[in-house]
Amino acid sequence: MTSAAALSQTATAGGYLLVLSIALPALGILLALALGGRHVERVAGVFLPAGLAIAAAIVAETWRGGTPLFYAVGGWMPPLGIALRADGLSVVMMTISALVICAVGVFARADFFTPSRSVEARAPFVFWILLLAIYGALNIVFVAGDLFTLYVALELVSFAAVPLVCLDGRPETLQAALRYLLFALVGSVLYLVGAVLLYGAYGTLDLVLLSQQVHAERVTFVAAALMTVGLLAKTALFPLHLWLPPAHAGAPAAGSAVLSALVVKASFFIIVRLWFGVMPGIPGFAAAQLLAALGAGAIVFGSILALRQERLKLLIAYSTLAQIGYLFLMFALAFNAGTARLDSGGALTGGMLQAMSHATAKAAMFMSAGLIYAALGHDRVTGLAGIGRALPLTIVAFALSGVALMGVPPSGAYLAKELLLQAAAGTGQWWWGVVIQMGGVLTSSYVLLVLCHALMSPDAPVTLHARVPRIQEAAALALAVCSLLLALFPWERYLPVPRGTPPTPFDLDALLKTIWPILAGGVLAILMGRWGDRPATMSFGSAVAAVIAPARCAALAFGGLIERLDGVLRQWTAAGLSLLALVVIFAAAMLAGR
Amino acid sequence: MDVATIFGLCGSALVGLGLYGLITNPQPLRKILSFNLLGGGVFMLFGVVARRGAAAGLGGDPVPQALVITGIVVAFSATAIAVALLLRLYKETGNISLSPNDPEKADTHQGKP
Amino acid sequence: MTGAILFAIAIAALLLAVAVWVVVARTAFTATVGFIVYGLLLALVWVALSAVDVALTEAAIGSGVTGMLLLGAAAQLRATEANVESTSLPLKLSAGILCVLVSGGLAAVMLDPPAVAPTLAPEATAKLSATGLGNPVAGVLFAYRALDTLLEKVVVVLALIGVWSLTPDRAWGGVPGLRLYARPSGTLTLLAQVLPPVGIMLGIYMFWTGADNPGGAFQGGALLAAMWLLVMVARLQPVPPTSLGRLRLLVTIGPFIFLTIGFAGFALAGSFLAYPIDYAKPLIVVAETGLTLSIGVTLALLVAGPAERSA
Amino acid sequence: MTHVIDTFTIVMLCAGAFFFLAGTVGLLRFPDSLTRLHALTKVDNLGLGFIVVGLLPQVDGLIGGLKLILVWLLVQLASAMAAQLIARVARVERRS
Amino acid sequence: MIDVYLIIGSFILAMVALGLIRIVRGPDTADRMMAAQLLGTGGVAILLLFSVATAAPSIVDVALLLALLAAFAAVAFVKDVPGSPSDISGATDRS
Repeated sequence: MTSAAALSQTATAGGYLLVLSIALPALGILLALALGGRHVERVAGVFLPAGLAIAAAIVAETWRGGTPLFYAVGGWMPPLGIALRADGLSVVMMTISALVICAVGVFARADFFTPSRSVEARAPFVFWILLLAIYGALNIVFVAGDLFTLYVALELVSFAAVPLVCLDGRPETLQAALRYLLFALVGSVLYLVGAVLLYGAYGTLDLVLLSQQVHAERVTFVAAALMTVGLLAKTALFPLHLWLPPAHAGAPAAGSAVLSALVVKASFFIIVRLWFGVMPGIPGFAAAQLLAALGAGAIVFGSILALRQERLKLLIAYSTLAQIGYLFLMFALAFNAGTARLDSGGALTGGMLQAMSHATAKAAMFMSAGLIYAALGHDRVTGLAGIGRALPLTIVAFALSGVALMGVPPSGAYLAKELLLQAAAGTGQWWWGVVIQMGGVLTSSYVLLVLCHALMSPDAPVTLHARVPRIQEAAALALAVCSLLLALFPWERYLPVPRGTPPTPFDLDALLKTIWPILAGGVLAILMGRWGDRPATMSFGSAVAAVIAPARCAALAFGGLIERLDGVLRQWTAAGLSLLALVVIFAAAMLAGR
Repeated sequence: MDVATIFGLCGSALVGLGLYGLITNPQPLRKILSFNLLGGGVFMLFGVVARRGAAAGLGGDPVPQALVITGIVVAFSATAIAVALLLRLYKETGNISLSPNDPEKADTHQGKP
Repeated sequence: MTGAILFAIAIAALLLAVAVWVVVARTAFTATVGFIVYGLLLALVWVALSAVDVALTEAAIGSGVTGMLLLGAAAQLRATEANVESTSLPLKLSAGILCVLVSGGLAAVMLDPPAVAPTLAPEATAKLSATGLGNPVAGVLFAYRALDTLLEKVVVVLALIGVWSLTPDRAWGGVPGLRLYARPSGTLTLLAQVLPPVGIMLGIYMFWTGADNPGGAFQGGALLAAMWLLVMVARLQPVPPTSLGRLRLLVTIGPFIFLTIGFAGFALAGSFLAYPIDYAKPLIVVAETGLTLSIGVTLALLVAGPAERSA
Repeated sequence: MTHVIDTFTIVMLCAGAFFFLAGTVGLLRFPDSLTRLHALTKVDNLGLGFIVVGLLPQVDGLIGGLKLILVWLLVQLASAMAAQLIARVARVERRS
Repeated sequence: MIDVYLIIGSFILAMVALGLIRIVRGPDTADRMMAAQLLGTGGVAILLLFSVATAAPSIVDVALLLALLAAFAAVAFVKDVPGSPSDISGATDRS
């Protein structure tokens, strides 16, 4: 975050780039709507790459200057005016989102084009405008320095994301979209209440000014609890995930990619801003532990449910649920018991790296799943046999993104895991270390499950319903590779990386650390995964089968229990009650921490 | 007890009432109505903060007042999308329940890529 | 000031009673009527809180246009009300307790304001001269926090895209399914002929006076939207197809002008969305003119809904 | 002088308030829709009318006064037509 | 004097509140519309009183808007009235 010194001038060099990153997508939306027809794709084709160029320029600018960018819009300084700021967190998130959006744009060109020269078609018209809108809204989330501007940006994200969910207009997706919209609205209203309480207490909405003024008193706790839980509802952290699986699984592939990779990160990013930037001293130990505990719950729940899904897209959606949980572990790990504040240190970097590697890998996964669906006409996990041979590039993209998520070096998830484990050891919170390792095992299990099915030889030759365009496979592959190589980027320029890390990703120690979760994941996949009419034990001898069968029975019973619990939690009323209960508990936890 | 405090309490109560309606009422349209009740309550809290900031010859702090104007427009936009979704859902299915009978069995994957 | 306290208590009590009724009313249609009443009462609350700009917005958008939107929806969904299972009592009870806790927390905070309430009113007034405006709320909306206003316009446009995205594919670009009078009676036709000129004049007045007095583009635009809807509903003007180029131009022109002025600020005043000091007011008025038009058209189209039949 | 004017205002406002009372009682107590409508229109004409007349001497300038009268006229116009619409609905409802 | 305006305003508000019982009780749609009408007129009266009480002429604009919207609401209401009488289309007219 910017220091007070930077507040004395209305803009730093390059500050105008922040304005462009917001204003150009807005201009794109207006032009696309006004011109209509085929021009919509052309406008997107110009403005999305332009966005990538701006992101690159911002990276270059901050690399050179080494200081955050700052811009007071209209020359009005906060608290009266609105400031845009780009620190390391903003820059890396902007860049990743620009990359993902552009890859999705390339991927979607084959699916969303206006066929006729004269007649406008609904899906492409809507899709490209929504993509531009999500892109612009995310940029606002990353650079806005004002609580209310962030609120407007959050609503922009939601209004763009919801129609994407039901773009094909089938009833289930309409229902999923409606649930998503209503729950997201509750979330943003809670956030707004928190914002007005803070303004009433401190007379400013500016993040930096607030960070200098907030102190531990009742109004701050209530505001923090409301805002946090409101944003959690939009992030779909367990147990507030009722809307996510059907919404993310029902959207068209390109839409799912954006929704899972980026949209949930918007509200997550604001939570990070609030907890680390604005009020690091407010939440306290108990609330941080609680947040991480919800994350741990999400990891267990999401992963096991992912293993139990019949359909690939739902499997990936539940995996998103689990990966979101991973992002919240850092809040406990960053807590410094000595100062009773959250430190912006290695744990924060670990969490952000996890967010970025998930963004790239998950987008690639959904794209691959979309291609598989298009080719096969279905996406049943147990019906994937033979697809590995039929669509080798697609499966490679899926496998690489899966491997990246598992935390194999040099993926971003690997570095993230290392940093988080380091923070767990450093703060003596071994239990989160256990959760992190368990998360790795669970991730491996569902990725392996899918890969096993995809690489099996089919009973009958696979017939493909549609040809899969190379360019789409390439887009997915590019993102997967990007996720896999994320650890190699010199992050210390932008994020706080503690000294001594990262360890070289290629030594024997790293290899061992990588191998065992994968093996354990494999066992878990055998025990709990769906195998259709080909039991996983088939290839083993009967002696092994005799051991596995009862274990699988027990594991399946446990899985069934989780599934039933999920069914209850995803009822609207249950989710609403959880939401309110969390508000109360968070407020109580923060108050009790005094 | 001053005017601002009275409306502060009223706004707080409206927030609770709106949340209650949103959570317990099974009909989506009633949820949308409750959301608007809730929004009214939240905006009222803005108004209270503005009123307490009366200074410089103004009856209230203009910043929160301006934020409410923006907020009302945003809330209307949200309502419009929600209503359109609801009506489309009704036209497609003749049913507007928000609880899927069995979401796992439902065909939640896409029809076209 | 006992009168003011009395009035505040009366209206707060009435407002709460109406809100309870909206939550518990038997049919969605009556609940919607209750909601419109709620909106009108809120407008009175805003006046009591000395926020006349907000009162205008609440009356026009919060009650008027939203009311028409929800009434239409309630009428169409009437058939669905019978077969909805209601929430079980224990769940209702726990929801009630949790809501009371949340309300109680908020009330506790509201009862305990800071000794000196922080405010930006002095700063907003002191710098108002640089904008050429006389209404500090307009100053916040179009100068200090112009970025929010610009983004909010994008939100409205995006909401329209969202609503349009729910068009059935065969009807894309067609005519919205706004519910009209089948055979408007003479009274209705007369009303739809007499009221709009008055309303449009009031709308223009509101946007014009908004620079220095309460009012502005939002309120004026919402009034224009209401009048246009009235004329369409009474069949004096056809509902335009959503593919109409002029219509889309009207929707985008306001935000576009605003954005252009924003970019011009780079060159003319050294900052995005800054106004050169001598031309601040004319530029803001130009932007507001466009925005009033665009808001009016967009709000009405949001009420009209997605296209249902081809043009 | 201001004393006289204030007294006039108070009397007029009380008269207006009385018609609001009467209208409400009518709305609640009268037996059928059309008579209730009749009671209501009295509020629109007379209740608001007395209040506007009472307030006229208290506003500054011609414009302010004209605006008050404009408001009253607008309410007259709108309520007359709304009453027509309501009567139509009432007739239809009685028939059905 | 200010208190006089506000007390009379509160009285009118109370009358409107009583009238609103008609909306709850009905029985007919016409009754509900009448109560809404009462609210519109009462609201205008209260606003005018407030305008004079607080010496804020701009509140008269709110009253103007309210008067206009009351008529608008009546039109919207009749359009969607339950029971669809003969001169009112029940759904989108497709002719």
